[in-house]
Amino acid sequence: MTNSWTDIKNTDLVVIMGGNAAEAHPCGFKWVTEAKANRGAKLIVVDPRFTRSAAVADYYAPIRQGTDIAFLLGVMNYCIANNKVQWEYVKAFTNAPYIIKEGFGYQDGLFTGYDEAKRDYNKSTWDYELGADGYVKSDIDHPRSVWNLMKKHVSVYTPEMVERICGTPKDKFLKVAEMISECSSPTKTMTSMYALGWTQHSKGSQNIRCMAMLQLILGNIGVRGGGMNALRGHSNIQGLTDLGLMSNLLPGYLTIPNEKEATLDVYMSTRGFKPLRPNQMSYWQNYKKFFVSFQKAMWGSAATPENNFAYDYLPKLDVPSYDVLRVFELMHQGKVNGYFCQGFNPLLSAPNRKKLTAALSKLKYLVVMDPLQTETARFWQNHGEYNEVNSGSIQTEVIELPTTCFAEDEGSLTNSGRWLQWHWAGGTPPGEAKHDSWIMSQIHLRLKALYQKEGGAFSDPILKLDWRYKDPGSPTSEELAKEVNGYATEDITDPNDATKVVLAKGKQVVSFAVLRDDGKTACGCWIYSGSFNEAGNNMARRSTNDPDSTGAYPTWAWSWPVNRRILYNRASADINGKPWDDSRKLLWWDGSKWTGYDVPDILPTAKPDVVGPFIMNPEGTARLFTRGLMRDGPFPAHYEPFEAPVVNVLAPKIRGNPVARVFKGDMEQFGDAKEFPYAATSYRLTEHFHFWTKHAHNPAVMQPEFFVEIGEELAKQKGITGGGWVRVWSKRGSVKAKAVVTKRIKPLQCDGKTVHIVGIPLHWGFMGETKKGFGPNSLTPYVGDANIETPEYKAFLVDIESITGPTA
Amino acid sequence: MNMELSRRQFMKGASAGIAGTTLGALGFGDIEAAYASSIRPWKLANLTETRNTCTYCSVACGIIMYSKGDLKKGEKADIVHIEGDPDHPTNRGTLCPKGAALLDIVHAKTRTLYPQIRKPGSDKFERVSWDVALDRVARLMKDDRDKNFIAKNGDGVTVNRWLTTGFLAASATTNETAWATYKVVRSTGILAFDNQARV
Amino acid sequence: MTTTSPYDVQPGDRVHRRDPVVVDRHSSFVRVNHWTTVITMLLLWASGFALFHPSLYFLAGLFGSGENAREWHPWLGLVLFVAFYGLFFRFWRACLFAGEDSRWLAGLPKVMAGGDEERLPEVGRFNAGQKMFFWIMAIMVIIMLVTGLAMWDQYFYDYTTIEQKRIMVLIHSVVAVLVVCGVIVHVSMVIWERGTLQAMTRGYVTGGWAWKHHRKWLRELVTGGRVGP
Amino acid sequence: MANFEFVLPPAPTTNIKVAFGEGDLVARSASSVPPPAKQLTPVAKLIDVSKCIGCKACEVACLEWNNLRHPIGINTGSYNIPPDLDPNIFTVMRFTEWVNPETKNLEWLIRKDGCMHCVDPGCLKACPAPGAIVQYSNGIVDFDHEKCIGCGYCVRGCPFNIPRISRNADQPKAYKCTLCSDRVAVGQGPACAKSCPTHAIVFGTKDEMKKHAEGRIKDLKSRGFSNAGLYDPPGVGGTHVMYVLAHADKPEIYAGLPKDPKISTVVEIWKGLFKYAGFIAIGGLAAVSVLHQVIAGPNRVSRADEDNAKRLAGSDKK
Repeated sequence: MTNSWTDIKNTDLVVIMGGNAAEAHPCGFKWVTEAKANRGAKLIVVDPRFTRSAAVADYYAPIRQGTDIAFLLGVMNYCIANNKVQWEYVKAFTNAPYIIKEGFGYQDGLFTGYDEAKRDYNKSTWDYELGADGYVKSDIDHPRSVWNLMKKHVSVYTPEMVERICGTPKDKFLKVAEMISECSSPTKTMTSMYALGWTQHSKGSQNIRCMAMLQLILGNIGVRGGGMNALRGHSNIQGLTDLGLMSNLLPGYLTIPNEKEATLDVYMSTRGFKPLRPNQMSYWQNYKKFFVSFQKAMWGSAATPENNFAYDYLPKLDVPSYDVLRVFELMHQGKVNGYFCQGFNPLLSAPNRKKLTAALSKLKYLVVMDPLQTETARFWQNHGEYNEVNSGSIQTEVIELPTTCFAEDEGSLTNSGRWLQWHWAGGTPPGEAKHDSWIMSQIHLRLKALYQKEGGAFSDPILKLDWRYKDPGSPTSEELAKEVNGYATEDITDPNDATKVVLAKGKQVVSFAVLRDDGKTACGCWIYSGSFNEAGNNMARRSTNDPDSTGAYPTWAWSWPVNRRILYNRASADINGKPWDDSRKLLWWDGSKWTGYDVPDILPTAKPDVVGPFIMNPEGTARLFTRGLMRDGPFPAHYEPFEAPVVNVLAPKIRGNPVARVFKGDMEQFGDAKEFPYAATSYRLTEHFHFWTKHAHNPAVMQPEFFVEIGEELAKQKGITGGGWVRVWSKRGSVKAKAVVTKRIKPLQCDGKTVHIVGIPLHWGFMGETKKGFGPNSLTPYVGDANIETPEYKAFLVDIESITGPTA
Repeated sequence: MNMELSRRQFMKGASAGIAGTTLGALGFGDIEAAYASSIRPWKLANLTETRNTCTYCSVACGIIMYSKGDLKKGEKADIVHIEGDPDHPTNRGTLCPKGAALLDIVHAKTRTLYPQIRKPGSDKFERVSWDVALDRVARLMKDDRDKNFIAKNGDGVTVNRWLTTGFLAASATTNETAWATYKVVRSTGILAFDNQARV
Repeated sequence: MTTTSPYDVQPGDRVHRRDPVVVDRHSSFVRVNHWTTVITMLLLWASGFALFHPSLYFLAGLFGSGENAREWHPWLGLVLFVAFYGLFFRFWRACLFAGEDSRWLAGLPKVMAGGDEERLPEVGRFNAGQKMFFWIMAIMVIIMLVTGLAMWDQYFYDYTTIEQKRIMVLIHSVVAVLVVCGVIVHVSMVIWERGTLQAMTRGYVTGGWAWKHHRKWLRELVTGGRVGP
Repeated sequence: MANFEFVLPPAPTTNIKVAFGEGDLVARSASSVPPPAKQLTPVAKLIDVSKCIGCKACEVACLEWNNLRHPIGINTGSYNIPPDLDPNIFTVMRFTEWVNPETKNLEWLIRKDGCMHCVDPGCLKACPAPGAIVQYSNGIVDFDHEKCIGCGYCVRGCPFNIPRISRNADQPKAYKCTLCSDRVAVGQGPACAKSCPTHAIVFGTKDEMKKHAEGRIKDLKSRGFSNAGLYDPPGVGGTHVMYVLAHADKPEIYAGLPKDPKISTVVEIWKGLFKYAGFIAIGGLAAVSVLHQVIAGPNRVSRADEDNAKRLAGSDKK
């Protein structure tokens, strides 16, 4: 989220699209109801299903899953055509005026440079035209300005085209577009609340970008009540991502080197981020400080200038990422021997269950750390039709380690709004359950002992890992949190007076502003720097003070970066530093510095008309055109899901996202609309949380049994009755479920074809208190988003029939 | 941070005034009357309160856990009730159906209690000690790493990666656990490292 | 001795030529049956009326508690039903109306007011009043059973709607009151007609009692040869 | 936090002060109580159906607070799970898919069902067990399970079909929402109101709640719901659980919320008129019988009758 949950109360219009906040995040959704009740805000829900969010919406419009880009580009087209643009914002704070290289183009659904064999683009033309001074040329009226290219790009998405692609009736689309366009006024703002309804597509990243672009032309980024608000799923998935627990990341969104970057110098050469416009901050210029401090936190005194701060200790990537889809693909090929699942149940949460079971069966060992008895830890156990396996033929050794749960553990979690909140342990762990940090330490120490005793493959990174905790077998949360914040590894002196120590060795750094690239500071995660400094554990702050009731709560817990509550907050004021909306002031220029309710996103003394608000970009502005940063295009374009009920009307030859990665064998496992006529989607229900709450009694009482939802029309056609049993199958698998027949799902008319929708919630498995059941991952295709490989769970094809119930 | 402090902060906060007026308006004076026989005795009397955060979604609602026994005093603590934390700016004491049932996951019948190993081809888990389990994990890791570690790629570039073992990290552990996990996993050269952000 | 007997003569009915004449009227089985019915009915009243009006709630004390009263009441009701219908199947033929019954009824008020019973026609084993009591009770017991079952939530909750339950409970209490009224009449007649009670206690009546109140029945016994020493 | 009027305070664990009790009763089933020395401020729970997202948090919070263990059921083709109130669940969401005939729009009506805490409680009127159902001067209607005899009369008395009898228990008892009397007694709000994520359920004094409802109704009217209104039915003297309905003109579309609820005439006759009529009938008849015995004198068998009998039986010839 660019803003926070509590900031939503400041909005005038909430658009829930690609998510279902009322069901998945009820307590966050309260701020929508507050905005409605106290500001007269309106709520729009655009969804294939009439959800519980829609139940309290002012306006609901149906849409076919996987066509959000067409819808949103249609809205942009409407705004541009009707001059509903926050021009001052667009001209000052976005790259709209910049000129793009000659040769860039878009035709037949493809951008310049497509290589069909590689399923990839040569992106050399997707960039700015630079002037002789090395800066980007800027002229909004130029035919190749970002604005003019964008205007042309979106012009095809007329209301008629939107109806044809999305199935949204034209009048409903126009009503939504009109309501949204009103927020181009500087004194009206809109917030976008989205979640996996946008990410779980083969073009998930572009779905989100598309709304971000719309928000930029409406001037809604960086303002109170605006923003792009990703409703993260899990309690600390934001934290784990921030801390870089991903294949290609280091903490704080630094990146793992690839194998072409053999040395630190080469690695740094592509991460210098020289400003592209005059006077811009281009904050990533500090990259090396963060990187070196990270290396010091990892390997302490073993990371020295002489060994390039242990650069070689880091593994180097040979592919863009070893994401979960690639790893299961490799496992399926027999190329993975060992796998750890820490609080993760991939047997139910990764796509194509059949393939997953086959893959896990090829492992030599599987280690599962979890507070609950997961299906993954029991993938080898026969549970009848719910897990039909032959245990005897599975040679995987499985080790299940009991862990504590939240109630028994202390530490911080990062919420969707980037707040790091500390919590305390209140219960004794059951049985012999242990903290995850204890388990990880034990594994490390035992592995280290084996290497010390026996030697072995390159053991330095293990032997020299900085593990100086009071009890190395069990580091405390405080010790770890202090390490993440960062500290001085040596006395740091005043650059003007070498005798004056400004930060003594061992002291906590105040924030990332003092991190250094010479090895004198260590910091686990630079964006978390400031969370636990010499002022104490800021994450444990509990003051409910909220000056002028802005919803910022600046002294409740701690927000990254540097306790900033709204990202890009400088954009809340115009080019002269005057707030766009006096009733919703956030920051303003008082003549000499920035002041207001939040920590400014730029140097407090950076002049408003000189330094742009988007300091992480070398341009200092936000990007309507992303240059080469996204694999599937600098602008979003409509692509159908890989399994779509209709062909792509704009580019009939293209199936799915043309650059999404498809592994050998998986393409053949995609079904087509002839064989599988119904458009399925998967989702959560408010009564459950993924595959956890089926272990908890009361949630199991509230939704006891796996079901699928269909509309009355399809039910009638197929002779299906509510409460009866159905079989749903795709090219990859088949499930049995109870049927819920509802008015809330209606068939859509897309390109002259009636599209029926089948809704498949995801909470059932074969462990826990609920009735045994299946999940949508028995059906879903093995393909991910072109940029970040999030599996396409939200749009796929199935067939359905009525059956008699299971005999059991 | 202890409870007393946070309670004082709450009382200073703006919400205290509101809560106070509501209470006052309900006409509850300070008289101490006997319970009526229809009314159940107060079930949270003399329990220990601990502040925590809901483990589910990323709204991160504040919760108060009520336990018999105080962990901080070194006692065994049994959580008997969980309720929203009214001080919390986001949830204001409210909880969703999952959060309201947090107690049921803490005491789920299907919690893992002991380390277990399932041998190849077996149809059951066998309980083992932590030492046996952890030594086994370390041994399996080392054998696989020593056998499959790639120090240099085909071009002779130092790559120091281990691709035959992967690690899927949690989504509800603390940042501190995540950091400890990061250190341990990366130090081995594992690249097949991912979390729940995608699904 | 006889091959056929009149519709109202019971197998054990017998005239004994003693002084005074003794007539066997109710067998020991019938008497046990009757008193079972009486006792269950009293218990039903105690438990039922405890719930009928707060001023009678103390009656629940007989059962130990209100819960017990509530729990026993339907079971007692079943016992009463069985007991009463034991009597019913024994006497229903004897209680079929006969030709003289209407004349008997017509003459009854004057007799009640102290008139001479000789003016009434001779009646068989039961007079018209007894017969009416019998049939009314038979119907009311059925009504009590049906409405009672509808109130027996443990087993029959799902078979009625709330509105039906409300009507059922009203009917149950109205009929209960009618039953009580019927029994009051029944008992007061027994007391008024001296010599009647012993039919249910000792099982026999005097010949004079039979002569006076059920002369036709007495004649049937004699002519039917049901006479002994 | 100014806009959050009804945040409920943290639940205390020490220094617990009980604010009301036996002395605050205004009605007691099958018995009478002395008028209370003071009048507590009437409380109310306001359920704003237009804000409800049907998440069932209130159901779960209720189960947790009251330590109820409801069995795990099945899906019968809707979101109405558990399908009905029962002794193990005091509140349920009732989902109705309703197509507004005027706008042709689908509206998903979700109503939290449970005890309304009537000012004139039918359950209390029907209850035969002294003190099993009580009403406090703050409006709470509560069941005392020590005194409840499980007869189910409250089920018949309630115009909203709320109380349920635990049929399979050793000792059947009637159960329903207590308005969390134990929580209200120590200055807390009900568990459901505390949990409600959108504050669709709020709790306070009845006056506060009515005022709050006015604001909500104004907001709804501004959004085109011209028939929005408060449900506080006068037929039962008003209720201490009220609804804000977008279509207050037709409450029955909300899963059969009664339009003009009042204690059933049948129940009124049963518990009113007939109580007297019954006594009069029985008492009157008994009196008449006694009078008859006295006036008419006993009907005795005479010597002549015995002789006649002897003659008839032939024993005189012996």
